[in-house]
Amino acid sequence: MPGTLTDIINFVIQTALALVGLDYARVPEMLRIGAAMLIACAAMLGYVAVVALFFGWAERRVAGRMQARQGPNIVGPFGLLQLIADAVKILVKEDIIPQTAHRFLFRLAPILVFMGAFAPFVVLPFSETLVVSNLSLGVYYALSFAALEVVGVIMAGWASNNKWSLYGGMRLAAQMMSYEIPMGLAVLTVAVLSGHLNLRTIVLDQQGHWIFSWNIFRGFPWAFLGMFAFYLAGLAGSKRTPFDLPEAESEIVAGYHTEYSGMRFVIFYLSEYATMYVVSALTAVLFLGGWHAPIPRVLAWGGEVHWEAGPVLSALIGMANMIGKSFFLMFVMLWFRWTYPRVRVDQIVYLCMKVLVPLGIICLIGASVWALVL
Amino acid sequence: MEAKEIHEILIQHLPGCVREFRTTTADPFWVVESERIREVAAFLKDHPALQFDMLQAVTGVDRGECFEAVYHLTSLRFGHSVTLKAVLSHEAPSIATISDIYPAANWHERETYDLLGIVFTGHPDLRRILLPDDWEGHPLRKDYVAPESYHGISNAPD
Amino acid sequence: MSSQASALVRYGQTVWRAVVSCTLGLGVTLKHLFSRPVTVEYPKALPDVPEGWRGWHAYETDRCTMCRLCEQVCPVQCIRLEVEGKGKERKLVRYEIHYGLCLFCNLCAEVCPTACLWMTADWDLACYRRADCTIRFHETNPDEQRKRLWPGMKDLPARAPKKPRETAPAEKAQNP
Amino acid sequence: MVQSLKTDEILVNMGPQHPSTHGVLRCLLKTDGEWVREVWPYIGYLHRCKEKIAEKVSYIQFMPYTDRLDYLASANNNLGWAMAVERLAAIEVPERAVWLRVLAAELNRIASHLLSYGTFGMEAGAFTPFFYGFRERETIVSIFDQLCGARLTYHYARIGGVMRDLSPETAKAIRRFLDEMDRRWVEYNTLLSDNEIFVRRTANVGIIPADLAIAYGLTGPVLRGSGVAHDIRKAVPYACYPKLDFQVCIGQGLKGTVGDSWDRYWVRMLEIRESVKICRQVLDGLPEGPYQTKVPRILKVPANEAYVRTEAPRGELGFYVISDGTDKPWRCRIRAPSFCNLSILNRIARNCLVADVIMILGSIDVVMGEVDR
Repeated sequence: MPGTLTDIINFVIQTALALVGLDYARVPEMLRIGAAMLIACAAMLGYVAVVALFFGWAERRVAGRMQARQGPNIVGPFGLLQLIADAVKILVKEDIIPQTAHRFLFRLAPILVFMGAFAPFVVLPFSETLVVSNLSLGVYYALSFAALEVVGVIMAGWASNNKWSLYGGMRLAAQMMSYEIPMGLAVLTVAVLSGHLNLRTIVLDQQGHWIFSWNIFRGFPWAFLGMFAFYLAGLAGSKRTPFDLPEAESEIVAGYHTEYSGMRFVIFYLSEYATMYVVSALTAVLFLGGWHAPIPRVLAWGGEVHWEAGPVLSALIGMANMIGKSFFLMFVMLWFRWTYPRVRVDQIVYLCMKVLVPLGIICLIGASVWALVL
Repeated sequence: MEAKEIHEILIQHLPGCVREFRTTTADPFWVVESERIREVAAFLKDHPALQFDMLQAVTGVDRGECFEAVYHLTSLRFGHSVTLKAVLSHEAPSIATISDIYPAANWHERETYDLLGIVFTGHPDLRRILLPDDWEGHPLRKDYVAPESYHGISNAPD
Repeated sequence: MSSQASALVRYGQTVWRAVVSCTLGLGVTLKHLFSRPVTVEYPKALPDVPEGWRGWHAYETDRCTMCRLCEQVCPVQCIRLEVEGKGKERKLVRYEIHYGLCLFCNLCAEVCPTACLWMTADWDLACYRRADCTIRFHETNPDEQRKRLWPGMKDLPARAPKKPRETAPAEKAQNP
Repeated sequence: MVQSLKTDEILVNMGPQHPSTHGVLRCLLKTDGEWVREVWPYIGYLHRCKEKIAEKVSYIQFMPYTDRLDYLASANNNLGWAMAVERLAAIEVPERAVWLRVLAAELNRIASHLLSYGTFGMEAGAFTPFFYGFRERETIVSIFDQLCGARLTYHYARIGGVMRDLSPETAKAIRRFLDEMDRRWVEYNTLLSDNEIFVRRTANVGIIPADLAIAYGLTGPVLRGSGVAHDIRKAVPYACYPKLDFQVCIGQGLKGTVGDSWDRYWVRMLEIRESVKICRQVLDGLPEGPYQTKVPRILKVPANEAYVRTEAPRGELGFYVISDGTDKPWRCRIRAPSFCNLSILNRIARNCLVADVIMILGSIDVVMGEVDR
């Protein structure tokens, strides 16, 4: 049974090569894995771009409707091509680097930020089989790469040589570092419940009866509360309202990307949506049963049907479930953004240290006891 | 309280302060000795029957031969108001500040200085407020002539 | 101890209030998500401009007595009027309004004794060049000049019918 | 190691181009990290010499200029100027015109407060209230369309009356709007006023004690937010306000301390309701009769002087006009409420966070057109 996306790609390459009469097995293994990984990553990159484009559109559309206005609706059906038009526009924009900026770091920062946002996609499972790399420490990997984003943002804030940018960078540093604690605690709640750090295994564990086998109900109420802690912390980590202090446009103009324009700005923009997706997908994987459908037996043979039974169909259904859950959670993020005001810089730390961390600890203890007893 | 009663209190407690009390205009006003404006202001603010606690505006008027500094005071408690005027010379208009008695006067005095060139002695921060620091002249004076250009920007109408 | 307990209660109340108020707020935006937008899709749909809008002027040369009241009353001197000849021979050679300066205050229309100048419901006044802002009413076709100002616009909204204002304010006003 | 780190206060320019300085206001902040130690407002970027213009144009011609003082409350400015000139020239205004002016002023007050609601929400980081506020404001603006033919610079009041009579359709539109406003008002509060995040951002921020507010000459919702029930409409009744029943709303410290940003905000919200009430009463009690009185085309005002106070949405709008017998004022001083209200910024926005400065500025609700004149 092929385990991961790379295996599938390998399989596809092998078949393709066999058709033209080449033996794939004679290619060195490192090269084989490398090629497969590269292709998988390219696919993921494409996916990130599509998600960002789609949500760039959805954000404006949802915002428009929530604010009693239209939103983009001219370019393409329902304005769906608006983002493409915007992308074209932004690609031909002048790329400005301020004269007093640190040119090297200024250029490097968006790349680092995007790396931090993109890296977790490697371990995000879409279905039982569709995952780029099935790391046994998947959660740990995903969380730790978020730290890279902090470095990039501080770099962007400092290298811009703009006081507002510096504020943005510093705010983000404080915010993201403090929110990794409740995030980690919430993840631990799940880890204790399922006993794994491998995202695929965590999802497989949630297989079963309707939604009640999902983690949020399995360790009720601990994982349930843990999910809120995780989601809120993730919201803060992805700099979304009400935690969008680093780019609070009413206070510090645009925060760390005040000075960025053109393509470099797009990279920040992409990474924001990428991070949002990562947080949503992780929430879905950890708490909401990953690729399992909420109604089992009828439609949800997604995860439960074996590879041999219907590999393509099962993968597709699993993927639909997974993407549906993630997109719903992302929609909630948009919903929050267009509803709430922004919290203040001291309140964000208050919320983290005095609300989410205790909550996380309680959840962790509760889940541990729960896991021991049962 | 009626203007007349206020006037009586004023001349009773601060003899020689009021140069003129005019009631023929729509709003009556007092012309006070410009050297004693601080005394009058402090008295009006603190007198228990008057309690003029709010300064609404400090205005400068260019009368041609002289300048006038006009103070509008009101009492939130009693609801009465007064208008004080101080006559200043046209050559070197200057009057003591009341911005320590009424903090509200701070910006008003700066504006009056900015637009009319009345100097408020003792003002903590007497700079231009509306016009740029390097602006020449005081536009609200009647003999003011607008400059042709400012820093190379033409001032001519379209 | 009791102060700590009350602090804890206050903390709990705050968290609860936050959760409740934030949830209620979500309801408001969700309701709007499924309700109709109120905006108009300009330029596909044009705004509904009521009669009596203070837009571009309309001017009837024939009825003008060249009294220059409009020129005098204009706060920004955006109306330029030139008359040649004297007495019965007077002839209007120039009547211009500079819309770059115009305040659209309606004073000129109100003061006009023959009601030959009034403001119409035309609202699209943007133009590219400053020279275009001046409409020369003495020329044969001021409407053409206006249309030049908005080249991208295909169909201008229907111009208000050319008619004198119902009554001049001076006539309408009655002494109490 | 912490001691060896070099720390320094930095000076940051907030403005003149900044998303939340309400126009072209420049604030120089002295910050210590996120803490703001000192704020110096610099004004004058929008200075258009209104007072000088007033001396150059006639009384009638200055009316459209007053539209552009507080451009969010043109009708209130018109009212103030018309009253000042009428007082100087002793012109009797028909009763209907007085009521119509009040109607326009109160509608404009609602519009102005709605905009303030929206921008204040926006400064707190919530975008949606801005659009909701603008949606209702748009209705008012459309009503003004019908009433006087303009959407921003109304120039509705004329010396000796108003420009146009109220048509029955417009009256109906106003009533419809007032009913809708009652419904929306509740929604606004659910969305913003009661939101705990918003409350936390504004309560106990930028507290102005009552005595300080009076000393700095603050007026309007800023003064009333500090718990001082002072409203020119009640204190020095003018126009038809004595005949109307409404309340002076004051800040009570419901969410924090009396005089904090939330109180100022809340006073505005309550005033929207009071203004709705006033508008209804005006529509019900609108007297019949002419809406204009005949005023000479060249209005020569005898030598006189008057200081006329009106309650604009941002506070006491005073016109101190000195006439000299010609058709142009000798001197016109405009006591702009925002100008006075802004002068306290340096005093209250100390030792708070950068985000608080924004909220304080928003709660003072300045309009730069009026500050700079």
